[in-house]
Amino acid sequence: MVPIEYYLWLSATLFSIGVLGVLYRRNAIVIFMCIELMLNAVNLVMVAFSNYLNDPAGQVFVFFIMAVAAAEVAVGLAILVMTFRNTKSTDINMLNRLKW
Amino acid sequence: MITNLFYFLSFVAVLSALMVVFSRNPVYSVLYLIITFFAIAGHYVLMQAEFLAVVHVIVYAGAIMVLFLYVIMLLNLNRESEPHKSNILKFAAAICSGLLLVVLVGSLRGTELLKHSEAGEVSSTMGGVKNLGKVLFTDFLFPFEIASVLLLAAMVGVVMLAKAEKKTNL
Amino acid sequence: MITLFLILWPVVVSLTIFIFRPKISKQIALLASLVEFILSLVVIFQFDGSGAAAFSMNIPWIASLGINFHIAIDGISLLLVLLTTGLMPFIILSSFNGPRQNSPNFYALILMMQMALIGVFTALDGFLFYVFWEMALIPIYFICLIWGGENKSRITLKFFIYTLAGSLLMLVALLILYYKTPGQHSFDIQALYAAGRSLGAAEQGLVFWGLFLAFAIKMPIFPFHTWQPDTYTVAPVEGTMLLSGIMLKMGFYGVIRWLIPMVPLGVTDWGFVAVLLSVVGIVYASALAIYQQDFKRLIAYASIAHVGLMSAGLLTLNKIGMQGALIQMISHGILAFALFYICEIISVRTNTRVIASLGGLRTNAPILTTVLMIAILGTVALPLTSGFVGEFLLLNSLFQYNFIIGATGGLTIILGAVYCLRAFQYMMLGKNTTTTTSISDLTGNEKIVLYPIVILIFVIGIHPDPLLKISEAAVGDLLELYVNFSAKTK
Amino acid sequence: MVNINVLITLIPLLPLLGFLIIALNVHKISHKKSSYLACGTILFSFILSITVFTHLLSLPADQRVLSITLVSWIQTSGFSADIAFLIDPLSSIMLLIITGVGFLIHVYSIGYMHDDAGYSRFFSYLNLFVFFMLLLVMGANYLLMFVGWEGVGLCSYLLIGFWFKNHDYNKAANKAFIMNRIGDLGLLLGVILIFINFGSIDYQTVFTNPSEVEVTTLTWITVLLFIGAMGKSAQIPLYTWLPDAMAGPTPVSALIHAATMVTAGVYMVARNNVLYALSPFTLQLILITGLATALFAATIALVQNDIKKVLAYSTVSQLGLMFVALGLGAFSSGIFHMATHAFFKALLFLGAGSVIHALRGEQDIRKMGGLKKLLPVTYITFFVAVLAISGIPPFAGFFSKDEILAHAFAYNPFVWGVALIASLLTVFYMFRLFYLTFYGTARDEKQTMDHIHDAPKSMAIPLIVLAVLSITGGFMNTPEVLLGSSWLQKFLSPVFASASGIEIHHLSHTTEYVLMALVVALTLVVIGIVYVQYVKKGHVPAGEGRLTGIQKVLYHKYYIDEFYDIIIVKPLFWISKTGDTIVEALAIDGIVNSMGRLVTGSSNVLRKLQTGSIGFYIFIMVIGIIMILTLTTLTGVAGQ
Amino acid sequence: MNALLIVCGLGFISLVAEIINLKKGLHIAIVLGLVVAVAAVIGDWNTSATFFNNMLIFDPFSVAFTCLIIVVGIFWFCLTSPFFIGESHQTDRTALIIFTMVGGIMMVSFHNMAILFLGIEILSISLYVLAGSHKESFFSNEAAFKYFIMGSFATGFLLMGIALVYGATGSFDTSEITMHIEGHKAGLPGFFYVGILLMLVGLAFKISVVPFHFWAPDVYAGSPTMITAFMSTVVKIAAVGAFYKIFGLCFFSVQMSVLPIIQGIIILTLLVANIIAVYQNNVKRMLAYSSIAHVGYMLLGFISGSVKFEGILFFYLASYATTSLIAFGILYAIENAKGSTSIDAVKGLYNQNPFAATCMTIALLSLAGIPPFAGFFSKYLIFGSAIEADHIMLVIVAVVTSLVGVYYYFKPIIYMFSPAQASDKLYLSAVQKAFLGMLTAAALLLGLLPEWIITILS
Repeated sequence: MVPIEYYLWLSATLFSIGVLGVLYRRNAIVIFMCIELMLNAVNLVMVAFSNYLNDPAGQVFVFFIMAVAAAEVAVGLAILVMTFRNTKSTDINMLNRLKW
Repeated sequence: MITNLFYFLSFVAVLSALMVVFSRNPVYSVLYLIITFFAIAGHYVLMQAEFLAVVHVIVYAGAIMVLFLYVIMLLNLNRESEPHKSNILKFAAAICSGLLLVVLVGSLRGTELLKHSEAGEVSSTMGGVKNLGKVLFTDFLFPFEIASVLLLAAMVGVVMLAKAEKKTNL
Repeated sequence: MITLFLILWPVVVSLTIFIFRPKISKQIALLASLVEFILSLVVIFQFDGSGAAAFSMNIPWIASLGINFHIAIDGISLLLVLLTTGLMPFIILSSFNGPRQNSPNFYALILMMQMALIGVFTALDGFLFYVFWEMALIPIYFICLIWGGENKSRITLKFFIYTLAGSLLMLVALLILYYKTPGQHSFDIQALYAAGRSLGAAEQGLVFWGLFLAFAIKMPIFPFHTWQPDTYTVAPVEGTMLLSGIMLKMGFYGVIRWLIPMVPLGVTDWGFVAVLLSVVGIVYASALAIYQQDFKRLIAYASIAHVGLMSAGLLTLNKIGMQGALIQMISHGILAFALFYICEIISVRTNTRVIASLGGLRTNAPILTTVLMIAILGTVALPLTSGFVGEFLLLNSLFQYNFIIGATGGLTIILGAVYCLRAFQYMMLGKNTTTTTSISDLTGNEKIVLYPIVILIFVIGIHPDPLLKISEAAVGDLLELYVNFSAKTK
Repeated sequence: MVNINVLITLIPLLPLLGFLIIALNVHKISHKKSSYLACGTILFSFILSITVFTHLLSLPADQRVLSITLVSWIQTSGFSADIAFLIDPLSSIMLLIITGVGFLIHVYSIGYMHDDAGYSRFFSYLNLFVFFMLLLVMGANYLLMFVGWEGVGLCSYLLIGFWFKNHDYNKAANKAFIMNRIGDLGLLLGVILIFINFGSIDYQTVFTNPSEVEVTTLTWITVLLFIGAMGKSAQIPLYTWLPDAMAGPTPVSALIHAATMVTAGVYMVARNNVLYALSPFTLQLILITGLATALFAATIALVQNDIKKVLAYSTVSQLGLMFVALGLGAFSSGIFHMATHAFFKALLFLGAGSVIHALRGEQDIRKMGGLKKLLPVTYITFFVAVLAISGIPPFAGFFSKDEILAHAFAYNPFVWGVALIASLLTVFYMFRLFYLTFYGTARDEKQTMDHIHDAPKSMAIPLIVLAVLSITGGFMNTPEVLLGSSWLQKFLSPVFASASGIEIHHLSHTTEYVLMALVVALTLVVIGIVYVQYVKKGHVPAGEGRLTGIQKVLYHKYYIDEFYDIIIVKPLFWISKTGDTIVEALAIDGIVNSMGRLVTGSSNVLRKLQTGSIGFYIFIMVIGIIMILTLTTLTGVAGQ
Repeated sequence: MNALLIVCGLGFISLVAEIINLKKGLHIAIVLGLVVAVAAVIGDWNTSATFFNNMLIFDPFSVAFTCLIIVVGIFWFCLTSPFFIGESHQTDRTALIIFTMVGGIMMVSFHNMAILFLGIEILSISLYVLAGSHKESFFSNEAAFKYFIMGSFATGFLLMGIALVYGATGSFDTSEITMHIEGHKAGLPGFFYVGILLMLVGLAFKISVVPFHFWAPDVYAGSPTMITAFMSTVVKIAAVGAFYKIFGLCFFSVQMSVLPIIQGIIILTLLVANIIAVYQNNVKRMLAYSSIAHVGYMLLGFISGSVKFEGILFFYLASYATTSLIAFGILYAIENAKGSTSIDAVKGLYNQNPFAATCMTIALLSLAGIPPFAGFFSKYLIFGSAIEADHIMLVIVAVVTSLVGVYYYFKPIIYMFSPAQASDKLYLSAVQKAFLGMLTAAALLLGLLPEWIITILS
């Protein structure tokens, strides 16, 4: 039996890598992916707890997260496409006309 | 055995996650992310959440990542076109996320205080289809239904945004 | 009931004017203010002269927070209500030939202002008082903003924020007291008095400063006065009249009604500092007034000096001083009105208020000159004018309070003459200058406004007794409250 | 028999009425009407004053006090002041002088002002002045006296600046008012101090038990009151306004700045003799001030060339002499000199006015001369006045001045010496003035001299009446040594009776005779010198540029005006300017404004945080999260 | 409960309307439908019940907030007809707005973390799209883009928080969580607190407080004006309601662990938002900062822990929503007429349309907290409860920042009353006028007679 801490640490690591990606990259697509990675880290924690507590609710919650993730990705990519039409770029730092 | 498997899967997951971040080409990132997802699915299996593992693979690897690839191809982004952030920013990003990791790990204490009473005898059927289905359609019926609103909204939104407009009407 | 009517009547008329925008809005406004004045006269005739609050009305407003719509009139209130209702017709009348005569908004705002002022002077509930206090700020702000002169937006905004800063401090202080009221918290004045008195000296000191700063900014007392000259200068003349004639009296009223009985220990501990500031203000403002080039600005500084004397006299906590301050408020209101109005008349005719570019007005405008002279004499507190009675009583109390402070405050008598007469000399006397050769004397309308004022200046100066009688009992009661408390704590 | 109270009330009311009627119709009323109205009211007041005076005389000496209360004026919280009048010997004498001399000067003004544009205005002011002056002397309490006190100051201001188109005149008016105000502040504070200590401001209450109050306090009170007197009666250091006040029309100088208003200080000190008697320090102060002023002003007068300026400094000097008397405790002597001075100084001014009138406004004595023949009435009356002021017996000045000198000698020969010098100087400059004006050759432009004519009837009659008074006035208090009865002193004695605390020194008759003779002899010597200098040698004072040494200093009045300018006026304006441009703008308002600038400035800095870059936003967010987690973990808030 | 379903149904109806071509009456139908929903909410008044196996709870708080959301929604719809009518995607936009409201209602009536999460997501996803609904506008694109990236990033933290809390308490049900906390006061694992803090971060993002506010000004400024209005009213009500339900009710007993953090957040929020707002020359952007600042005030009330806080919060949100709807409504009209929301576009408004200027002035005065308008009373209640709790320092900060607030709220007022060409008229439709008038009256009445609203939740 793997101790629950290990899973927590693993997902903390994955979560942090996701955050790293968001901070590190400028390509919007990669950033979306990193956010997915963060959500997956959450999923891992959920499942781990669910398993540990012997409670299916956690796993059910993961379904919702997945649904949301899918919806988000769809919307996000749509926004990306829309923006790309205007700016011809996926660089997040190109979008800085709204400021101050 | 299980522990070793855990280590292996964790290693794969972390490594490929890092590769997602550090790959110059978005397509590679997608592929590495898929590997990460598979590793995570492996973890689910380890935790007897087989059904979830399957759904995970289908949804993430099958649907979401395909969508990513599709958009990358659509926008023709499969080049290393990304401008570089300055090294200082990269360094700062690394420091920040490292700190976050340290803080998270450091503060994730006290697992011994969990209500561990029933644990130890984890039922293998808990993560099964039947069990999950029961919970999903009884306790979580409303969220399940309302998720349709979410998807509908997303769908409507995506159509609205992504559709190319013929005329300027704003 | 009549108190409520006093408050509501201007609102009703104001809204009517604002919404229906009649062509004769100025006449309506004048009529309304006259009706209001008559109402206040009715109050006077029914007033029994005792110290107790009469004409009261107390209905729950926000019951869950212990806030009541509690209004009443006692002698002190009555004087100020009378000042408000009495001055208002003149202010409205003075605008009749001016550039604002066709603006319904203007009259609506003025009447709104009147409502708030009367509210301030009659409220006996801390929250209600605060609300009226703030409400008075809005109309005057807009009057200054819309019809003001050069740089108006910056200056009026400064004025607004400055005074609001004080008000917020007051709100905080009132809230602190409110939460000290026993049982179901209440904003009723008696409950707040009790709460204030139950505090220790240090806390009372804090509350004192919270309240006093609000009042000091409104009056304004040195060194919180710097909004005032700018605002007076930039505001349209009616606004200036409202500000200096009536509005600054809110500060004094606050001190009398809300500060002294509420935190007696605070007043005992810190009163000296406040008096000192006031007296410094007298000398400082008088000195600065000498240098002013703009006549309106000069009057503004003069006003600060007079205000300093009034507040110093008030805070001596001496019956004579309080009475003096009250009568001086009335007198100052009248005189400020007259001075600002004459200033306006001159500036409209010559297109300038700069003293140096005027001169020789007396040749063509002897009546104007005479009226200005009388107003100036009132301002420098010549006996038999209204300014003297108050100033004498105030100096009297100040002198009793502290010999040196009294003597310093007395410098106003000398310095006042210096700046007033200098200005008078260079504006009215001497030979005509190019700007003043073709000036005309007072017109009929202006005479209608100024003659009663002149008469009032003398009447109050010669026979101030009726006014003094009105407030005497109330002031006595109030001071007794204070004295009894300080005696007990000692 | 009309109630005496009504008569008393009418005395001040009539001039007020005259003022109101003229003032309210100042543009409509004809010159004739206004002058008749003005003179008529004063005349009537004068008659009433006489009636009241005789009434007073008819009473026994110790009951010669009439006090009436008209209405209550200010009444609040333990403080009360009524409009009430007090008629006693002192005020009745004052009444007579004010209304009498006032009437004469009114009449004189008819001629003097006849072609002035502000004719009616002038008379209204004069009437107002008389009203306030009457109030001053009749008031039964300090506050009412203060009303009159300030009121006459106002009228003085109005009349000095009567010709308002001339800015120098206006400045003089302002100066007079403001200097008076300095004194007034002292007086007001004194009054307040009286109220604080006595609980009342009624004369009668205060004078009943003055000794209950500590001497220190009494000294404060009396000093403060005396400061008021300094201002009004032009004593050092507040005298500089009086010479400048000559900017007003000459009748004004005669009435206000010679006969009545400036003597208010004397009256006030005399009125408070009870208090002064209890504070020797103040008496010393008064004495020294009076002496200094008398000598100082006399020296300045020696070299002045403006006819009215000479008279003005002479007035200051004479007032100084009156204060010497008061300081010596010889209150009645002070009042006596005040009365005689009112006659002859008014006469001098009116005479000077007549000269000026004849010379169409010329006031410089260097341009006069040789008027003896041309202006006979003026010449004779003026000569009488000069003799009177010089103390030639039996003219009025002789008696009053002699009385003071006698008291001074009895007190201290040194004091006497100084006073004597002052009065000899007076003789010198008066005769200098007299000779330069009326003797020698005519020095004015020929054109003026050709059209010269003596005073018209309205001006001549007052001159003559005053001349008669100047001759006979001294007999109201002929000292016993000269076989008189000291009537005035006796008449006033009830008023000053309670001041008996001061020891009045008496001289033996022999000493008095010697002194008188000495004084008269010295006076004659001085006259001789002046005669030789200005008539025999025909000396005419040099122009300003050629003066040297002491003369220059004297001509420039010891540079006192310049001195005040440097130590008071300039600093005041400097303070005002600095206050406005530096303290107010930079410090007080500066702090307020810099708070505003701080907000807008920091706004401009802070808004740069909103860079628009998502990367940066997320960075901050993550840092925020790390901070939150770290802080909570470290502080252990979330600990177990 | 029924209201939620009705609103859901309205969303579907508007989608169906596209198919069967009923666009014309759609707007009115939606408004009527919402009115019915309000009626349904009022039917639930003073009841308290949970639904769907404790997924939803409709207690007075939820009912009141639901009601507020729908009522504000109705006004919003009435003020924005030009935004829909004659535009392409009319039905899509309508549906998305309705779905946003659905999400909002879920956020104020959840009884389970799943509902909270789904509610937030429904609301957010719809908003991402709405923010970008001016597809050709670069600003709109940017707004949507920023909102999306930052929003989903914050969602990650929220979810992590929920997961950790779940792990520590073993449940998603709020009352079970509360009970578990109560039962294990001494021994809650450290990661539970991490969970709470991460949830705090996630929700702080939604209510946009410093330092998680950066998206707000940009998104508010970039989005179509009426969407901004929607964000600052309906969305804000929902987010603040959710925040309160989580930290005020669910985590009530461990509130102490987050209070210091929230205090810091309040100070930062009040200072930063108010101060930056001073320099804004775009009214819309200024209002964005203002809305951030107002959340700061609400949080100040929150940490004061007054027993009446629910009522205070409700009053605050009601008055804030009322006034900002007025402001945005007029701003929207100005934008339509002049194509800009910069402060120069406001110039001379009084000459161009006195009615609009009067309403706008009252709205701004109310936002600045000047009596007798609603905003004053809400600020007063906040200050009052803060003083009662002895947070004097915070009150002083709040006082100072409200003064700063006056500075920037008055800037548009000054511009409105400065002279300009009267030829540049601004027209408002009768409906707009009517509803603006009603809102203005409400802003005044709320200030004069606040009793009813405050006590509604006690």
